[in-house]
Amino acid sequence: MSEEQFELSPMPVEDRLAAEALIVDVDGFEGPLDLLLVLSRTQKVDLRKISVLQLAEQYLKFVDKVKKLRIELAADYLVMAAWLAFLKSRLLLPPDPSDEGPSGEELAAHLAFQLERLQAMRESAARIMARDQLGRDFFARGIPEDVTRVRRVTYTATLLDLMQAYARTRTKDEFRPYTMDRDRILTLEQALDRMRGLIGFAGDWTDLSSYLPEGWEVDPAMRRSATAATFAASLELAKSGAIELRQGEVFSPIEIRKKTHG
Amino acid sequence: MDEPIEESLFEAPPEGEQERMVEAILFATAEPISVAELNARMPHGAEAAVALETLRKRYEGRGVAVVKVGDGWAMRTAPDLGFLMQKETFETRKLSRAAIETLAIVAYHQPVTRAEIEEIRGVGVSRGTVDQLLELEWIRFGRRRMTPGRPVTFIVTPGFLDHFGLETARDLPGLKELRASGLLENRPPPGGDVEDDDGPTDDEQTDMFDEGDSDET
Amino acid sequence: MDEPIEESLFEAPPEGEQERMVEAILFATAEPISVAELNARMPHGAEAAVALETLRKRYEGRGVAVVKVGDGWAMRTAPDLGFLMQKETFETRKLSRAAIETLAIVAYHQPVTRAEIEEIRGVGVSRGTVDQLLELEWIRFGRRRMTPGRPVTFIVTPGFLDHFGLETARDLPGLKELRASGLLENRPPPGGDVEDDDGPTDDEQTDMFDEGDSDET
Repeated sequence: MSEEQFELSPMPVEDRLAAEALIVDVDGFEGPLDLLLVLSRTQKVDLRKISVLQLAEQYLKFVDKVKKLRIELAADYLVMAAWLAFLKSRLLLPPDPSDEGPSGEELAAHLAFQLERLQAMRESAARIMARDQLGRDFFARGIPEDVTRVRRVTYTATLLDLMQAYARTRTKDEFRPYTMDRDRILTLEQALDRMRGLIGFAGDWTDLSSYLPEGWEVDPAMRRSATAATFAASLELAKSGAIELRQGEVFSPIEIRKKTHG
Repeated sequence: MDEPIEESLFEAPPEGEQERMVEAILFATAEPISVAELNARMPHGAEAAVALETLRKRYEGRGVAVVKVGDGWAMRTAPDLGFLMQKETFETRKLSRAAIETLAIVAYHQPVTRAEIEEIRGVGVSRGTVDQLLELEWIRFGRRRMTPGRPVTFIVTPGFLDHFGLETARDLPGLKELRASGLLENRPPPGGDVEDDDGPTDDEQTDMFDEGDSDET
Repeated sequence: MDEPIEESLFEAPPEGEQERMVEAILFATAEPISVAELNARMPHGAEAAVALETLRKRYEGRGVAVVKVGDGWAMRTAPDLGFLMQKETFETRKLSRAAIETLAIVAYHQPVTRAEIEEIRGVGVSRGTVDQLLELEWIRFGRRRMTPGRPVTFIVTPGFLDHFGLETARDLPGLKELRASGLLENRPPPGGDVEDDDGPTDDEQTDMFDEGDSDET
């Protein structure tokens, strides 16, 4: 059935057996490229000097043979067969100057490159796996000692935290309902009143957000209002020379402190 | 791979090689290993005991040591380097609300008993909170109160003053100032209020601070 | 325990001591450990890199060796003594041919997308194959490719280097020859295909390869 093939590349017995085994093994191939690589070995030349035309013919014959044996071939094998048939015609026919696509030689060169690359990766994989391996040829420490993690925590609090905490405990009874009763908008006047009283204790740079009134920090809407009002109030106070403002960079916390005179 | 073993049927490996072998085995084994077991693993004719002794000497004064553990031998980090097996991480955290409130009450009311702190806060004060403040060395024990039960009192420490940039606890703004500043809402508590009883008046408070100060000297 | 660390703010420990310390830390740890981490664990002022070099020389020809793995350092038994360790050997799951080839492709072509792996192998890469390699921690996700679809890329890990005794990915067998022969180039099929878009240019790839190493710091 494959006399033609024999004419093309006379095969010794073992190669013929191998070719027959190919058919039986068709599911064992990892796709058309893998099959092409196996077929190319029958050419017994360096992959760089491979005849793609010959390879295309080998592949097409193989596919024919498999079809005759009524073995179902996966679609990608058939796609490759169609493509190789196209390539074969390109390689055989003289180039058509009106044709814009890549030439047969270019396509063939790329296929050869793909085969060579796949082969190179297979060899590299084998070389990697042949290396000495951890846990097989060389070993890590059998009794690793645990590293204990010592966590050192520093606690911080500012004077303002302290005062607010005290105020919170001293005003607990009346304080909560007081803020709850309030409208959820903090006015500039309210913020200004509050800041004027507090600023006396702000000798150091303090984050503006710590001046938000108690109970306004959590609810986003209230927090927004309080932040805006407090910020506006701090601008007022800066304008009147009572405080200084600073901000390290865009979007970083705004800090204020009492302006020292003299 | 089998070769060295087969060879060894005829000749034991040189001593230097035996020492390397013991070294590799001790390093890689998960448990201390006995001399008998070492011999069993090494090529025929090897004498693990001898190699072991050379190896032990070689590691004397090094960062690891060959030590006997029960019937077996193992390699261990030199005891004086144990501190290297720690990884320190530093974290800065805000004091918890309970802790900062307790601290504030001690600062404003010192010397103050735990019962008084609880009364002012209106909730119990956990042992952990007090311990944390003691550990931070922001509060310490003051004199015992001369009342039934002789409860201990707490006062703030020089470390506290230092952290908060205060010269004395008296520099803390008083209630009046807090009120004026809006931190303390100036609204008289509704009639016959508990707080008047358990909190000292401003005057009382000043007295207490004096006491606190003299305590610390 | 704090003392050695505090003292060291003024003076680094003598070189011999530093070597002992590096020895102890490397001995105690199964995973490779970076110079930065060594320095962090050692007293202030110590220079692990210098001590490492002395230590590496000291262990030359011994049963265990100081080896470089990516940006880390580790101690490993000498490969020629593997035969003594049969007891320690545990059977690694047999990798499929697809997995081994995929691993090699990631190693030599990293960072590489799944589409590129499939293009090289000429077949689809199953999810299980990639998962197996991820699970072994031999490959991991790299940066996304800045091409349409922003596909993820795969790169090999320090664990891969450690397992196969490679200092860096540049030490992969035959890497130079493969590069020289152009087999690691991403060569688009003639006729301008879609694949043009998701393949990196050669320059990018080479950069990323080198960067991959420094990435591991």
